[in-house]
Amino acid sequence: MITLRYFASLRETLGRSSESLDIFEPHTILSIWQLANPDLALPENTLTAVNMDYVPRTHLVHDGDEVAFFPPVTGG
Amino acid sequence: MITLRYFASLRETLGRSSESLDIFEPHTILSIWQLANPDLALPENTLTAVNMDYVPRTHLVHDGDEVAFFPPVTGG
Amino acid sequence: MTVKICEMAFEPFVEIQNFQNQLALEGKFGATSIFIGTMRDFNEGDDVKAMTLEHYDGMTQKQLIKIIATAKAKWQILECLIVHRVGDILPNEPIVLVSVWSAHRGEAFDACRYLMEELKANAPFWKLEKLATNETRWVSKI
Amino acid sequence: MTVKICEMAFEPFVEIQNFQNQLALEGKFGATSIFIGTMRDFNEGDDVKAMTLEHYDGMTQKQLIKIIATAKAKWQILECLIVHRVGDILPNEPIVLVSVWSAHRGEAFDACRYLMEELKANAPFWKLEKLATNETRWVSKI
Repeated sequence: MITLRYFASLRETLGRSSESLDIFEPHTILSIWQLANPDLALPENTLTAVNMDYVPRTHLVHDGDEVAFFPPVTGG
Repeated sequence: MITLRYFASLRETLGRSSESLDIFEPHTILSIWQLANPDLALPENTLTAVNMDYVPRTHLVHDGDEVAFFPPVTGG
Repeated sequence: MTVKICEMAFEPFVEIQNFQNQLALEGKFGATSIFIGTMRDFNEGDDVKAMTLEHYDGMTQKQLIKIIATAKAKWQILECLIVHRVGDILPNEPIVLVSVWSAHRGEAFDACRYLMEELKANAPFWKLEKLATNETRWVSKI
Repeated sequence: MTVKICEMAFEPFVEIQNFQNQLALEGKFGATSIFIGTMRDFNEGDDVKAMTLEHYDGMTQKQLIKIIATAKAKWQILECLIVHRVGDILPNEPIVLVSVWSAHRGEAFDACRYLMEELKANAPFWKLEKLATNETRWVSKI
């Protein structure tokens, strides 16, 4: 099982902040998005993290990972 | 009459912090130094100010001016 | 090297003073460079009356610690403190504090600026502004 | 825009907080960049136990005001405060404080650093160090 998390405007767009997904083999970040959100293309400027580190969309996600999707950050 | 002021290590070398000098025509800074300190060449790295603004050694000093000589500054 | 995430308003000068008091670096630091970001009551031409700062708890801390480690590898830093506010914020309240202690000023200045720029680029915070008109909008990257 | 020369030890964070409290800039500043220079107990490989800071009273203030005017012409600064200590100083005591308030961080950072570098280059202060050996020496320009 992997955990998906969504933040800020993306969380609002999707109407949820987290969910779980069972995967039976490694998937890329992009493939995980498509499994979880089949009706919405991953927005171009979305940042992606696995286990709280930034990763590219081609990164392979394994069982147990926490995968996060969020818009550009605006702290400080 | 002009006022001469000396600071920091230059003040210590000369053994005085200020003095007065009567001048009857404009003199350059360098000429003022030579009038006041005939036995000592103006040290190369000395900074010079007239009325609390930095000026070059060729600057003309007039009656009533305050002329200062000091080593490189080390504040902050 | 300390990272704090605050859900309530904080007093930046009290934070710095308290942190400095327990450092045991008396006589060792010659330079302290500090940046404080404060909420304005205007942004991009509009009046703003409040803001909510969302963050990715856990990733925020992990990214800030990583940024500090990179700064320590680049400059001789004795200590640093980062405090960042989250939750509901009003104009004139501090949002972020970055403070760096070092022996010499060049390193303190450079490291403080680096930490602040990296924080803005990489730490997962998002600002939701509430305008004077009561509309809300997510701040977008400048 | 305030310049203060202090003959007694000062508390930098109290100075900044008090100055900021009377600014009437609530909601207008988004960025504060601060530098504090503190006396170390070592310099150029030697232990230092005290220092005397001499200055050219009057010219100091005139030069600092001139430096601030130049910074104001270069960057959009809302306010700035410069405090500099003179007289007898002990390790761990603050020597100089420069603080700049502006709407945006780039200007605050740039102006604060500029003020500090110009102060070091042009303000007529001289440091006389007293070493652990009781020798005294004038600090020379690095």
